[in-house]
Amino acid sequence: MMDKICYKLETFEGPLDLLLALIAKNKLDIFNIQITELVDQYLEQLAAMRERRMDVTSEFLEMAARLIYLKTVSLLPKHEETERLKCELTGQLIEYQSCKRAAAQLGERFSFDSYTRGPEKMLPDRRYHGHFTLKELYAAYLSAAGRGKRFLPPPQEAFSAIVSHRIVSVSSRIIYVLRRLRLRTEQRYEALFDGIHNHSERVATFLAVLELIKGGRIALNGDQNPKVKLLNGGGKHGD
Amino acid sequence: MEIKKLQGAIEAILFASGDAVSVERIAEALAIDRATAGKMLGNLADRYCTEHGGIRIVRLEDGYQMCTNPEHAAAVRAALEIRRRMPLTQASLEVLAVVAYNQPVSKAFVEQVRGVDCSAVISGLVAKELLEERGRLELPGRPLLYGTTANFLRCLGISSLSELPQLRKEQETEEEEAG
Amino acid sequence: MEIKKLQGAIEAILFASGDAVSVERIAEALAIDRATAGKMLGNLADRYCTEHGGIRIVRLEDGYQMCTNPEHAAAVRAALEIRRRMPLTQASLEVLAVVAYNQPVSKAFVEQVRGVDCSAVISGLVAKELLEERGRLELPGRPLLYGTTANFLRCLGISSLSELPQLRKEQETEEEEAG
Repeated sequence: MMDKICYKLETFEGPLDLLLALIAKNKLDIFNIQITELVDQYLEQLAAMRERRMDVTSEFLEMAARLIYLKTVSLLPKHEETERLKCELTGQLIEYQSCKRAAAQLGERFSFDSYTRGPEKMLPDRRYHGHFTLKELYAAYLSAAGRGKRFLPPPQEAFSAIVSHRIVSVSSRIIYVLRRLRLRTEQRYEALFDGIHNHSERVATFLAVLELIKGGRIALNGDQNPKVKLLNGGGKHGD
Repeated sequence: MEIKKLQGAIEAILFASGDAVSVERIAEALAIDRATAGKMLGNLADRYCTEHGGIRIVRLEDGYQMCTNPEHAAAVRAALEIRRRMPLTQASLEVLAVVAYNQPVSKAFVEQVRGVDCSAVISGLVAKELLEERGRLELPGRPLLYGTTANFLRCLGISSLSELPQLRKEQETEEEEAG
Repeated sequence: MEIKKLQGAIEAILFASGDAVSVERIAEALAIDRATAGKMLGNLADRYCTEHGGIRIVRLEDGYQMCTNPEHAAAVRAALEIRRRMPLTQASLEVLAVVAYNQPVSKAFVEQVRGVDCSAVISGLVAKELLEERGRLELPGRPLLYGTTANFLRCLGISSLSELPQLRKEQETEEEEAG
Protein backbone atom coordinates (compact mmCIF):
# COMPACT_ATOMS: atom_id res chain seq x y z
CA MET A 1 0.00 0.00 0.00
CA MET A 2 1.23 3.41 -0.88
CA ASP A 3 0.88 6.32 1.51
CA LYS A 4 -1.56 8.96 0.39
CA ILE A 5 0.06 12.17 -0.65
CA CYS A 6 -1.19 14.87 1.67
CA TYR A 7 -1.42 18.55 0.95
CA LYS A 8 -1.26 21.40 3.34
CA LEU A 9 -2.94 24.44 1.89
CA GLU A 10 -4.49 27.44 3.49
CA THR A 11 -7.96 26.03 3.10
CA PHE A 12 -7.26 22.35 2.96
CA GLU A 13 -5.16 19.56 4.34
CA GLY A 14 -5.32 16.00 3.06
CA PRO A 15 -4.79 13.75 0.06
CA LEU A 16 -5.69 14.71 -3.48
CA ASP A 17 -8.65 12.38 -3.88
CA LEU A 18 -10.17 13.81 -0.74
CA LEU A 19 -9.59 17.26 -2.15
CA LEU A 20 -11.42 16.31 -5.34
CA ALA A 21 -14.17 14.58 -3.40
CA LEU A 22 -14.70 17.69 -1.31
CA ILE A 23 -14.87 19.87 -4.38
CA ALA A 24 -17.35 17.45 -5.93
CA LYS A 25 -19.45 17.54 -2.80
CA ASN A 26 -19.37 21.31 -2.84
CA LYS A 27 -17.66 21.47 0.51
CA LEU A 28 -14.72 23.33 -0.95
CA ASP A 29 -14.59 25.85 -3.74
CA ILE A 30 -11.92 25.06 -6.33
CA PHE A 31 -11.41 28.77 -6.82
CA ASN A 32 -10.05 29.03 -3.32
CA ILE A 33 -7.38 26.42 -3.97
CA GLN A 34 -3.96 27.68 -4.95
CA ILE A 35 -2.98 25.44 -7.80
CA THR A 36 0.66 26.52 -7.73
CA GLU A 37 1.02 25.70 -4.08
CA LEU A 38 -0.56 22.37 -4.79
CA VAL A 39 1.88 21.66 -7.60
CA ASP A 40 4.92 22.50 -5.49
CA GLN A 41 3.89 20.15 -2.77
CA TYR A 42 2.93 17.50 -5.25
CA LEU A 43 6.35 17.58 -6.90
CA GLU A 44 8.07 17.52 -3.54
CA GLN A 45 6.13 14.43 -2.56
CA LEU A 46 6.81 12.83 -5.91
CA ALA A 47 10.56 13.39 -5.53
CA ALA A 48 10.50 11.92 -2.05
CA MET A 49 8.67 8.88 -3.31
CA ARG A 50 11.20 8.34 -6.08
CA GLU A 51 14.04 8.43 -3.57
CA ARG A 52 12.29 5.81 -1.58
CA ARG A 53 11.81 3.86 -4.82
CA MET A 54 8.12 3.59 -4.37
CA ASP A 55 5.84 2.80 -7.21
CA VAL A 56 4.16 5.83 -8.62
CA THR A 57 0.84 4.93 -10.05
CA SER A 58 -0.19 6.13 -13.47
CA GLU A 59 -3.03 8.03 -11.87
CA PHE A 60 -0.60 10.10 -9.86
CA LEU A 61 1.66 10.63 -12.82
CA GLU A 62 -1.22 11.80 -14.95
CA MET A 63 -2.35 14.18 -12.26
CA ALA A 64 1.18 15.44 -11.80
CA ALA A 65 1.58 16.04 -15.50
CA ARG A 66 -1.58 18.07 -15.59
CA LEU A 67 -0.62 20.07 -12.57
CA ILE A 68 2.91 20.73 -13.83
CA TYR A 69 1.57 21.81 -17.18
CA LEU A 70 -0.83 24.10 -15.36
CA LYS A 71 2.04 25.59 -13.45
CA THR A 72 4.30 26.11 -16.47
CA VAL A 73 1.50 27.76 -18.34
CA SER A 74 0.70 29.97 -15.38
CA LEU A 75 4.32 31.22 -15.46
CA LEU A 76 3.84 32.35 -19.03
CA PRO A 77 2.18 35.69 -19.67
CA LYS A 78 -0.77 34.01 -21.43
CA HIS A 79 -3.28 33.85 -18.65
CA GLU A 80 -6.18 32.79 -20.82
CA GLU A 81 -4.72 29.34 -21.20
CA THR A 82 -4.28 29.01 -17.46
CA GLU A 83 -7.90 29.84 -17.01
CA ARG A 84 -8.91 27.38 -19.70
CA LEU A 85 -6.83 24.65 -18.07
CA LYS A 86 -8.21 25.47 -14.68
CA CYS A 87 -11.64 25.07 -16.22
CA GLU A 88 -10.66 21.79 -17.79
CA LEU A 89 -9.52 20.48 -14.46
CA THR A 90 -12.66 21.54 -12.70
CA GLY A 91 -15.14 21.50 -15.60
CA GLN A 92 -17.41 18.66 -14.59
CA LEU A 93 -17.20 19.51 -10.92
CA ILE A 94 -18.01 23.16 -11.40
CA GLU A 95 -20.92 22.18 -13.58
CA TYR A 96 -22.36 20.17 -10.74
CA GLN A 97 -21.60 22.94 -8.29
CA SER A 98 -23.52 25.43 -10.35
CA CYS A 99 -26.29 22.87 -10.71
CA LYS A 100 -26.53 22.70 -6.93
CA ARG A 101 -26.45 26.44 -6.68
CA ALA A 102 -29.21 26.71 -9.26
CA ALA A 103 -31.20 24.06 -7.40
CA ALA A 104 -30.95 26.10 -4.23
CA GLN A 105 -32.12 29.18 -6.07
CA LEU A 106 -35.07 27.35 -7.57
CA GLY A 107 -35.88 25.85 -4.20
CA GLU A 108 -36.18 29.27 -2.63
CA ARG A 109 -38.68 30.39 -5.21
CA PHE A 110 -40.62 27.20 -5.67
CA SER A 111 -44.15 27.18 -4.34
CA PHE A 112 -47.15 24.93 -4.74
CA ASP A 113 -49.44 27.51 -3.16
CA SER A 114 -51.20 28.60 -6.32
CA TYR A 115 -54.01 26.32 -7.43
CA THR A 116 -55.46 25.82 -10.86
CA ARG A 117 -58.71 24.24 -11.86
CA GLY A 118 -59.64 21.64 -14.39
CA PRO A 119 -61.63 22.58 -17.45
CA GLU A 120 -65.20 23.62 -16.76
CA LYS A 121 -67.51 20.70 -16.34
CA MET A 122 -70.16 22.31 -18.52
CA LEU A 123 -67.94 21.39 -21.45
CA PRO A 124 -67.44 17.67 -21.09
CA ASP A 125 -66.59 17.18 -24.75
CA ARG A 126 -62.85 16.93 -24.89
CA ARG A 127 -62.98 14.65 -27.91
CA TYR A 128 -60.07 15.19 -30.27
CA HIS A 129 -61.12 16.78 -33.53
CA GLY A 130 -57.80 17.08 -35.26
CA HIS A 131 -56.21 14.87 -37.86
CA PHE A 132 -53.02 12.92 -38.16
CA THR A 133 -51.71 10.74 -40.92
CA LEU A 134 -50.94 7.04 -41.13
CA LYS A 135 -47.37 7.99 -41.91
CA GLU A 136 -47.07 9.95 -38.67
CA LEU A 137 -48.56 7.07 -36.71
CA TYR A 138 -46.26 4.55 -38.33
CA ALA A 139 -43.21 6.73 -37.71
CA ALA A 140 -44.28 7.12 -34.08
CA TYR A 141 -44.51 3.35 -33.72
CA LEU A 142 -41.02 2.85 -35.06
CA SER A 143 -39.79 5.60 -32.78
CA ALA A 144 -41.40 4.07 -29.70
CA ALA A 145 -40.50 0.48 -30.48
CA GLY A 146 -36.93 1.41 -31.44
CA ARG A 147 -36.29 2.77 -28.03
CA GLY A 148 -38.22 0.39 -25.89
CA LYS A 149 -36.94 -2.75 -27.53
CA ARG A 150 -34.38 -3.25 -24.84
CA PHE A 151 -37.04 -2.96 -22.18
CA LEU A 152 -39.12 -5.74 -23.70
CA PRO A 153 -38.34 -9.30 -22.75
CA PRO A 154 -35.98 -10.64 -25.40
CA PRO A 155 -37.74 -12.76 -28.00
CA GLN A 156 -37.33 -16.54 -28.01
CA GLU A 157 -34.89 -16.35 -30.94
CA ALA A 158 -32.53 -14.22 -28.90
CA PHE A 159 -31.90 -17.19 -26.66
CA SER A 160 -31.64 -19.79 -29.39
CA ALA A 161 -28.18 -18.63 -30.32
CA ILE A 162 -27.03 -19.20 -26.78
CA VAL A 163 -28.99 -22.34 -26.03
CA SER A 164 -28.40 -24.09 -29.35
CA HIS A 165 -24.75 -23.04 -29.43
CA ARG A 166 -22.66 -26.20 -29.46
CA ILE A 167 -20.03 -26.09 -26.81
CA VAL A 168 -17.42 -28.64 -27.90
CA SER A 169 -15.51 -30.25 -25.10
CA VAL A 170 -11.74 -30.56 -25.27
CA SER A 171 -11.89 -34.23 -24.21
CA SER A 172 -14.08 -35.09 -27.19
CA ARG A 173 -11.47 -33.49 -29.45
CA ILE A 174 -8.65 -35.42 -27.75
CA ILE A 175 -10.44 -38.60 -28.70
CA TYR A 176 -10.94 -37.24 -32.22
CA VAL A 177 -7.24 -36.37 -32.66
CA LEU A 178 -6.04 -39.71 -31.25
CA ARG A 179 -8.44 -41.63 -33.50
CA ARG A 180 -7.16 -39.80 -36.56
CA LEU A 181 -3.53 -40.38 -35.61
CA ARG A 182 -4.10 -44.04 -34.94
CA LEU A 183 -5.31 -44.38 -38.53
CA ARG A 184 -2.21 -42.57 -39.79
CA THR A 185 0.46 -41.95 -37.15
CA GLU A 186 1.91 -38.87 -38.80
CA GLN A 187 -0.05 -36.16 -40.57
CA ARG A 188 -0.18 -32.48 -41.24
CA TYR A 189 -1.15 -30.44 -38.21
CA GLU A 190 -3.50 -28.32 -40.28
CA ALA A 191 -5.28 -31.40 -41.55
CA LEU A 192 -6.67 -31.86 -38.06
CA PHE A 193 -8.79 -28.76 -38.67
CA ASP A 194 -10.05 -29.73 -42.12
CA GLY A 195 -13.76 -29.34 -42.48
CA ILE A 196 -14.18 -27.70 -39.08
CA HIS A 197 -15.94 -24.36 -39.40
CA ASN A 198 -17.42 -24.16 -35.97
CA HIS A 199 -15.44 -21.76 -33.81
CA SER A 200 -15.86 -23.70 -30.61
CA GLU A 201 -14.81 -26.92 -32.30
CA ARG A 202 -11.63 -25.36 -33.69
CA VAL A 203 -10.68 -23.94 -30.31
CA ALA A 204 -11.35 -27.27 -28.62
CA THR A 205 -9.25 -29.10 -31.21
CA PHE A 206 -6.36 -26.72 -30.69
CA LEU A 207 -6.59 -27.14 -26.92
CA ALA A 208 -6.75 -30.92 -27.41
CA VAL A 209 -3.48 -30.83 -29.38
CA LEU A 210 -1.80 -28.79 -26.64
CA GLU A 211 -3.11 -31.15 -24.02
CA LEU A 212 -1.78 -34.19 -25.91
CA ILE A 213 1.64 -32.60 -26.45
CA LYS A 214 1.83 -31.76 -22.77
CA GLY A 215 0.97 -35.35 -21.93
CA GLY A 216 3.74 -36.58 -24.24
CA ARG A 217 1.26 -38.57 -26.33
CA ILE A 218 1.89 -36.69 -29.55
CA ALA A 219 4.69 -34.52 -30.91
CA LEU A 220 4.58 -31.49 -33.16
CA ASN A 221 7.55 -30.98 -35.52
CA GLY A 222 8.55 -28.58 -38.26
CA ASP A 223 8.43 -24.82 -38.64
CA GLN A 224 6.47 -24.67 -41.83
CA ASN A 225 3.72 -27.11 -42.38
CA PRO A 226 4.27 -28.77 -39.01
CA LYS A 227 3.39 -32.40 -38.62
CA VAL A 228 1.81 -34.17 -35.74
CA LYS A 229 3.16 -37.56 -34.79
CA LEU A 230 1.65 -40.12 -32.53
CA LEU A 231 4.04 -41.13 -29.74
CA ASN A 232 4.02 -44.27 -27.80
CA GLY A 233 0.96 -45.51 -29.68
CA GLY A 234 -1.00 -42.65 -28.18
CA GLY A 235 -0.92 -44.18 -24.75
CA LYS A 236 -0.41 -42.06 -21.69
CA HIS A 237 3.17 -41.23 -20.85
CA GLY A 238 4.70 -43.94 -18.81
CA ASP A 239 2.06 -46.50 -19.72
CA MET B 1 -58.64 44.76 5.36
CA GLU B 2 -59.82 41.59 7.00
CA ILE B 3 -63.10 41.48 5.06
CA LYS B 4 -61.29 41.95 1.78
CA LYS B 5 -59.01 39.09 2.68
CA LEU B 6 -61.91 36.79 3.49
CA GLN B 7 -63.62 37.75 0.25
CA GLY B 8 -60.46 36.88 -1.63
CA ALA B 9 -60.20 33.54 0.14
CA ILE B 10 -63.80 32.68 -0.77
CA GLU B 11 -63.11 33.67 -4.35
CA ALA B 12 -60.04 31.42 -4.41
CA ILE B 13 -61.95 28.49 -2.93
CA LEU B 14 -64.82 28.76 -5.42
CA PHE B 15 -62.38 29.07 -8.29
CA ALA B 16 -60.24 26.09 -7.33
CA SER B 17 -63.18 23.84 -6.52
CA GLY B 18 -64.87 23.61 -9.90
CA ASP B 19 -67.91 22.15 -8.13
CA ALA B 20 -70.43 23.83 -5.89
CA VAL B 21 -69.11 24.58 -2.40
CA SER B 22 -71.48 24.68 0.56
CA VAL B 23 -71.73 27.70 2.82
CA GLU B 24 -70.91 25.47 5.80
CA ARG B 25 -67.70 24.31 4.28
CA ILE B 26 -66.55 27.81 3.54
CA ALA B 27 -67.53 29.01 7.02
CA GLU B 28 -65.62 26.14 8.56
CA ALA B 29 -62.50 26.59 6.44
CA LEU B 30 -62.32 30.31 7.22
CA ALA B 31 -63.39 29.93 10.86
CA ILE B 32 -66.30 32.37 10.49
CA ASP B 33 -69.96 31.83 11.25
CA ARG B 34 -72.44 30.60 8.66
CA ALA B 35 -74.39 33.84 8.48
CA THR B 36 -71.27 35.87 7.73
CA ALA B 37 -70.11 33.36 5.15
CA GLY B 38 -73.53 33.43 3.48
CA LYS B 39 -73.57 37.19 3.38
CA MET B 40 -70.08 37.36 1.92
CA LEU B 41 -70.90 34.77 -0.71
CA GLY B 42 -73.95 36.81 -1.67
CA ASN B 43 -71.87 39.97 -1.97
CA LEU B 44 -69.24 38.18 -4.02
CA ALA B 45 -71.90 36.80 -6.37
CA ASP B 46 -73.26 40.32 -6.83
CA ARG B 47 -69.82 41.64 -7.54
CA TYR B 48 -69.38 39.11 -10.31
CA CYS B 49 -72.73 39.94 -11.85
CA THR B 50 -71.41 42.67 -14.13
CA GLU B 51 -72.47 43.32 -17.70
CA HIS B 52 -70.61 41.00 -20.10
CA GLY B 53 -68.52 39.60 -17.21
CA GLY B 54 -66.85 36.31 -18.06
CA ILE B 55 -67.50 34.54 -14.77
CA ARG B 56 -70.68 34.15 -12.76
CA ILE B 57 -71.20 32.89 -9.22
CA VAL B 58 -74.48 31.00 -9.11
CA ARG B 59 -76.40 29.82 -6.12
CA LEU B 60 -77.28 26.16 -6.30
CA GLU B 61 -79.15 23.95 -3.89
CA ASP B 62 -75.99 22.74 -2.18
CA GLY B 63 -73.99 25.94 -2.23
CA TYR B 64 -72.28 28.37 -4.57
CA GLN B 65 -70.45 27.64 -7.78
CA MET B 66 -68.33 29.63 -10.18
CA CYS B 67 -69.07 29.08 -13.85
CA THR B 68 -68.73 30.88 -17.15
CA ASN B 69 -71.29 33.42 -18.16
CA PRO B 70 -73.50 31.60 -20.73
CA GLU B 71 -73.34 34.74 -22.84
CA HIS B 72 -69.79 33.76 -23.80
CA ALA B 73 -70.51 30.08 -24.44
CA ALA B 74 -69.84 30.42 -28.17
CA ALA B 75 -66.45 32.08 -27.63
CA VAL B 76 -65.47 29.48 -25.06
CA ARG B 77 -66.48 26.67 -27.36
CA ALA B 78 -64.54 28.19 -30.23
CA ALA B 79 -61.38 28.52 -28.14
CA LEU B 80 -61.56 25.01 -26.74
CA GLU B 81 -62.45 23.54 -30.13
CA ILE B 82 -59.20 24.97 -31.45
CA ARG B 83 -57.39 23.22 -28.67
CA ARG B 84 -59.00 19.98 -29.65
CA ARG B 85 -57.62 20.38 -33.14
CA MET B 86 -54.04 21.09 -32.13
CA PRO B 87 -51.48 18.53 -33.31
CA LEU B 88 -50.87 15.65 -30.94
CA THR B 89 -47.59 15.57 -29.06
CA GLN B 90 -44.90 13.07 -30.02
CA ALA B 91 -45.57 11.21 -26.78
CA SER B 92 -49.30 10.95 -27.58
CA LEU B 93 -48.60 9.72 -31.10
CA GLU B 94 -46.20 7.09 -29.86
CA VAL B 95 -48.63 5.80 -27.26
CA LEU B 96 -51.43 5.73 -29.85
CA ALA B 97 -49.22 3.84 -32.26
CA VAL B 98 -48.17 1.26 -29.70
CA VAL B 99 -51.79 0.69 -28.67
CA ALA B 100 -53.04 0.66 -32.27
CA TYR B 101 -50.64 -2.09 -33.33
CA ASN B 102 -50.95 -4.27 -30.26
CA GLN B 103 -54.46 -3.72 -28.91
CA PRO B 104 -55.89 -4.47 -26.51
CA VAL B 105 -52.90 -3.68 -24.30
CA SER B 106 -52.30 -2.71 -20.69
CA LYS B 107 -50.61 0.49 -19.59
CA ALA B 108 -47.68 -1.61 -18.42
CA PHE B 109 -47.14 -2.92 -21.95
CA VAL B 110 -47.08 0.58 -23.43
CA GLU B 111 -44.67 1.71 -20.73
CA GLN B 112 -42.41 -1.24 -21.34
CA VAL B 113 -42.21 -0.43 -25.03
CA ARG B 114 -41.62 3.29 -24.51
CA GLY B 115 -39.49 2.98 -21.43
CA VAL B 116 -41.28 5.71 -19.47
CA ASP B 117 -44.39 6.24 -17.39
CA CYS B 118 -47.36 6.84 -19.69
CA SER B 119 -50.24 7.33 -17.23
CA ALA B 120 -50.86 10.97 -18.02
CA VAL B 121 -50.58 10.48 -21.78
CA ILE B 122 -53.00 7.55 -21.72
CA SER B 123 -55.61 9.36 -19.66
CA GLY B 124 -55.24 12.35 -21.96
CA LEU B 125 -55.89 10.14 -24.96
CA VAL B 126 -58.91 8.57 -23.26
CA ALA B 127 -60.30 12.06 -22.57
CA LYS B 128 -59.72 12.94 -26.22
CA GLU B 129 -61.68 9.80 -27.15
CA LEU B 130 -58.76 8.37 -29.08
CA LEU B 131 -58.32 5.47 -26.68
CA GLU B 132 -60.91 3.58 -24.64
CA GLU B 133 -60.94 0.94 -21.95
CA ARG B 134 -61.35 -2.63 -23.15
CA GLY B 135 -61.94 -4.68 -20.03
CA ARG B 136 -59.25 -6.11 -17.83
CA LEU B 137 -56.40 -8.55 -18.15
CA GLU B 138 -56.81 -11.75 -16.13
CA LEU B 139 -53.57 -11.24 -14.28
CA PRO B 140 -52.76 -10.20 -10.71
CA GLY B 141 -53.99 -6.65 -10.22
CA ARG B 142 -56.41 -7.10 -13.13
CA PRO B 143 -54.87 -4.26 -15.17
CA LEU B 144 -57.11 -2.29 -17.52
CA LEU B 145 -56.75 -2.90 -21.22
CA TYR B 146 -56.87 -0.13 -23.81
CA GLY B 147 -57.80 -0.05 -27.46
CA THR B 148 -58.36 2.61 -30.09
CA THR B 149 -61.75 4.22 -30.72
CA ALA B 150 -63.91 5.01 -33.72
CA ASN B 151 -62.80 8.62 -33.26
CA PHE B 152 -59.21 7.41 -33.71
CA LEU B 153 -60.10 5.92 -37.09
CA ARG B 154 -61.91 9.11 -38.04
CA CYS B 155 -58.93 11.31 -37.12
CA LEU B 156 -56.71 9.05 -39.22
CA GLY B 157 -59.17 9.08 -42.09
CA ILE B 158 -59.42 5.28 -42.27
CA SER B 159 -62.41 3.03 -41.82
CA SER B 160 -60.77 0.03 -40.22
CA LEU B 161 -57.65 -1.00 -38.34
CA SER B 162 -56.74 -3.27 -41.23
CA GLU B 163 -55.79 -0.13 -43.13
CA LEU B 164 -52.95 0.60 -40.73
CA PRO B 165 -49.57 0.34 -42.50
CA GLN B 166 -48.07 -3.13 -42.13
CA LEU B 167 -45.07 -3.26 -39.86
CA ARG B 168 -42.43 -4.38 -42.31
CA LYS B 169 -40.00 -7.24 -41.87
CA GLU B 170 -37.26 -4.82 -42.92
CA GLN B 171 -37.56 -3.12 -39.59
CA GLU B 172 -36.92 -6.36 -37.76
CA THR B 173 -33.86 -7.03 -39.89
CA GLU B 174 -32.60 -3.54 -39.19
CA GLU B 175 -33.07 -4.07 -35.51
CA GLU B 176 -31.21 -7.35 -35.60
CA GLU B 177 -28.35 -5.71 -37.40
CA ALA B 178 -28.32 -2.84 -34.92
CA GLY B 179 -28.49 -5.18 -31.97
CA MET C 1 -69.58 47.90 -25.22
CA GLU C 2 -67.67 45.77 -27.67
CA ILE C 3 -64.40 45.88 -25.72
CA LYS C 4 -66.14 44.96 -22.50
CA LYS C 5 -67.71 42.01 -24.25
CA LEU C 6 -64.38 40.81 -25.59
CA GLN C 7 -62.83 41.20 -22.15
CA GLY C 8 -65.66 39.12 -20.73
CA ALA C 9 -65.18 36.48 -23.41
CA ILE C 10 -61.45 36.25 -22.65
CA GLU C 11 -62.21 35.94 -18.97
CA ALA C 12 -64.70 33.17 -19.73
CA ILE C 13 -62.23 31.31 -21.94
CA LEU C 14 -59.45 31.42 -19.35
CA PHE C 15 -61.85 30.30 -16.64
CA ALA C 16 -63.42 27.48 -18.65
CA SER C 17 -60.12 26.15 -19.96
CA GLY C 18 -58.41 25.76 -16.61
CA ASP C 19 -55.13 25.26 -18.48
CA ALA C 20 -52.98 27.99 -19.94
CA VAL C 21 -54.44 29.37 -23.18
CA SER C 22 -52.17 30.89 -25.81
CA VAL C 23 -52.70 34.45 -27.00
CA GLU C 24 -52.89 33.05 -30.50
CA ARG C 25 -55.75 30.72 -29.69
CA ILE C 26 -57.73 33.49 -28.01
CA ALA C 27 -57.13 35.79 -30.96
CA GLU C 28 -58.31 33.10 -33.36
CA ALA C 29 -61.39 32.21 -31.31
CA LEU C 30 -62.46 35.84 -31.00
CA ALA C 31 -61.42 36.78 -34.54
CA ILE C 32 -59.20 39.63 -33.37
CA ASP C 33 -55.55 40.22 -34.11
CA ARG C 34 -52.83 38.88 -31.86
CA ALA C 35 -51.62 42.27 -30.70
CA THR C 36 -55.09 43.28 -29.54
CA ALA C 37 -55.62 39.94 -27.82
CA GLY C 38 -52.27 40.30 -26.07
CA LYS C 39 -53.09 43.79 -24.90
CA MET C 40 -56.51 42.78 -23.62
CA LEU C 41 -55.06 39.79 -21.79
CA GLY C 42 -52.51 42.06 -20.18
CA ASN C 43 -55.22 44.47 -19.06
CA LEU C 44 -57.34 41.65 -17.71
CA ALA C 45 -54.38 40.27 -15.78
CA ASP C 46 -53.81 43.72 -14.27
CA ARG C 47 -57.47 44.01 -13.33
CA TYR C 48 -57.21 40.75 -11.40
CA CYS C 49 -54.11 41.85 -9.59
CA THR C 50 -55.94 43.46 -6.66
CA GLU C 51 -54.96 43.32 -3.03
CA HIS C 52 -56.10 40.05 -1.44
CA GLY C 53 -57.89 39.10 -4.68
CA GLY C 54 -58.73 35.40 -4.91
CA ILE C 55 -57.79 34.85 -8.54
CA ARG C 56 -54.66 35.76 -10.45
CA ILE C 57 -54.03 35.67 -14.19
CA VAL C 58 -50.44 34.69 -14.85
CA ARG C 59 -48.53 34.82 -18.11
CA LEU C 60 -46.69 31.61 -18.97
CA GLU C 61 -44.53 31.77 -22.09
CA ASP C 62 -46.99 32.69 -24.86
CA GLY C 63 -50.16 31.98 -22.90
CA TYR C 64 -52.17 33.02 -19.88
CA GLN C 65 -53.65 30.98 -17.07
CA MET C 66 -56.03 31.66 -14.22
CA CYS C 67 -54.97 30.38 -10.83
CA THR C 68 -55.55 31.20 -7.20
CA ASN C 69 -53.60 33.85 -5.33
CA PRO C 70 -50.97 31.98 -3.28
CA GLU C 71 -51.93 34.17 -0.32
CA HIS C 72 -55.11 32.10 0.08
CA ALA C 73 -53.43 28.70 -0.21
CA ALA C 74 -54.26 27.68 3.36
CA ALA C 75 -57.95 28.56 2.93
CA VAL C 76 -58.18 26.65 -0.36
CA ARG C 77 -56.53 23.60 1.16
CA ALA C 78 -58.81 23.68 4.18
CA ALA C 79 -62.02 24.05 2.18
CA LEU C 80 -61.18 21.54 -0.54
CA GLU C 81 -59.35 19.14 1.76
CA ILE C 82 -56.24 19.24 -0.37
CA ARG C 83 -53.13 18.01 1.30
CA ARG C 84 -50.24 20.37 1.32
CA ARG C 85 -47.73 19.37 -1.30
CA MET C 86 -44.40 18.40 0.10
CA PRO C 87 -41.62 20.73 -0.92
CA LEU C 88 -39.41 19.31 -3.65
CA THR C 89 -36.46 17.21 -2.54
CA GLN C 90 -32.89 18.30 -3.15
CA ALA C 91 -32.60 15.63 -5.87
CA SER C 92 -35.74 16.91 -7.62
CA LEU C 93 -34.53 20.50 -7.48
CA GLU C 94 -31.17 19.52 -8.91
CA VAL C 95 -32.75 17.60 -11.79
CA LEU C 96 -35.11 20.52 -12.44
CA ALA C 97 -32.16 22.91 -12.47
CA VAL C 98 -30.16 20.80 -14.91
CA VAL C 99 -33.16 20.46 -17.24
CA ALA C 100 -34.26 24.08 -16.90
CA TYR C 101 -30.89 25.52 -17.85
CA ASN C 102 -30.03 23.04 -20.60
CA GLN C 103 -33.33 21.92 -22.09
CA PRO C 104 -34.21 19.89 -23.95
CA VAL C 105 -31.98 17.22 -22.41
CA SER C 106 -31.91 13.47 -22.18
CA LYS C 107 -31.95 11.51 -18.95
CA ALA C 108 -28.35 10.52 -19.67
CA PHE C 109 -27.30 14.16 -19.71
CA VAL C 110 -28.90 14.80 -16.32
CA GLU C 111 -27.28 11.70 -14.95
CA GLN C 112 -23.88 12.75 -16.26
CA VAL C 113 -24.09 16.06 -14.44
CA ARG C 114 -25.41 14.60 -11.22
CA GLY C 115 -23.44 11.39 -11.35
CA VAL C 116 -26.36 9.21 -10.23
CA ASP C 117 -29.35 7.44 -11.74
CA CYS C 118 -32.23 9.88 -12.11
CA SER C 119 -35.00 7.73 -13.61
CA ALA C 120 -37.28 7.81 -10.60
CA VAL C 121 -36.79 11.52 -9.97
CA ILE C 122 -37.52 12.36 -13.60
CA SER C 123 -40.70 10.30 -13.76
CA GLY C 124 -41.78 11.87 -10.48
CA LEU C 125 -41.29 15.33 -11.96
CA VAL C 126 -43.18 14.32 -15.11
CA ALA C 127 -46.05 13.09 -12.92
CA LYS C 128 -46.01 16.43 -11.08
CA GLU C 129 -46.21 18.14 -14.47
CA LEU C 130 -43.00 20.03 -13.87
CA LEU C 131 -41.18 18.21 -16.68
CA GLU C 132 -42.52 16.91 -19.97
CA GLU C 133 -41.31 14.88 -22.90
CA ARG C 134 -39.88 16.87 -25.77
CA GLY C 135 -39.40 14.36 -28.55
CA ARG C 136 -36.35 12.17 -28.96
CA LEU C 137 -32.67 12.59 -29.62
CA GLU C 138 -31.45 11.31 -33.00
CA LEU C 139 -28.90 9.00 -31.46
CA PRO C 140 -28.75 5.23 -31.05
CA GLY C 141 -31.51 4.17 -28.71
CA ARG C 142 -33.41 7.36 -29.59
CA PRO C 143 -33.42 8.64 -25.99
CA LEU C 144 -36.34 10.78 -24.86
CA LEU C 145 -35.73 14.46 -24.30
CA TYR C 146 -37.19 16.41 -21.41
CA GLY C 147 -38.05 20.05 -20.90
CA THR C 148 -39.83 22.09 -18.26
CA THR C 149 -43.57 22.79 -18.38
CA ALA C 150 -45.74 25.88 -18.10
CA ASN C 151 -46.64 24.56 -14.66
CA PHE C 152 -42.95 24.73 -13.74
CA LEU C 153 -42.93 28.43 -14.60
CA ARG C 154 -46.11 28.99 -12.63
CA CYS C 155 -44.73 27.28 -9.52
CA LEU C 156 -41.60 29.42 -9.82
CA GLY C 157 -43.68 32.54 -10.23
CA ILE C 158 -42.04 33.50 -13.53
CA SER C 159 -43.48 34.02 -17.01
CA SER C 160 -40.69 32.68 -19.14
CA LEU C 161 -37.46 30.75 -18.99
CA SER C 162 -35.56 33.96 -19.64
CA GLU C 163 -36.54 34.97 -16.11
CA LEU C 164 -34.69 32.05 -14.56
CA PRO C 165 -32.06 33.28 -12.13
CA GLN C 166 -28.83 33.96 -13.99
CA LEU C 167 -26.27 31.41 -12.94
CA ARG C 168 -23.04 33.28 -13.65
CA LYS C 169 -24.09 36.60 -12.23
CA GLU C 170 -25.19 35.16 -8.93
CA GLN C 171 -22.02 33.21 -8.60
CA GLU C 172 -19.89 36.25 -9.22
CA THR C 173 -21.87 38.30 -6.77
CA GLU C 174 -21.41 35.61 -4.17
CA GLU C 175 -17.70 35.64 -4.76
CA GLU C 176 -17.52 39.38 -4.61
CA GLU C 177 -19.39 39.31 -1.37
CA ALA C 178 -17.17 36.58 -0.05
CA GLY C 179 -13.96 38.21 -1.28
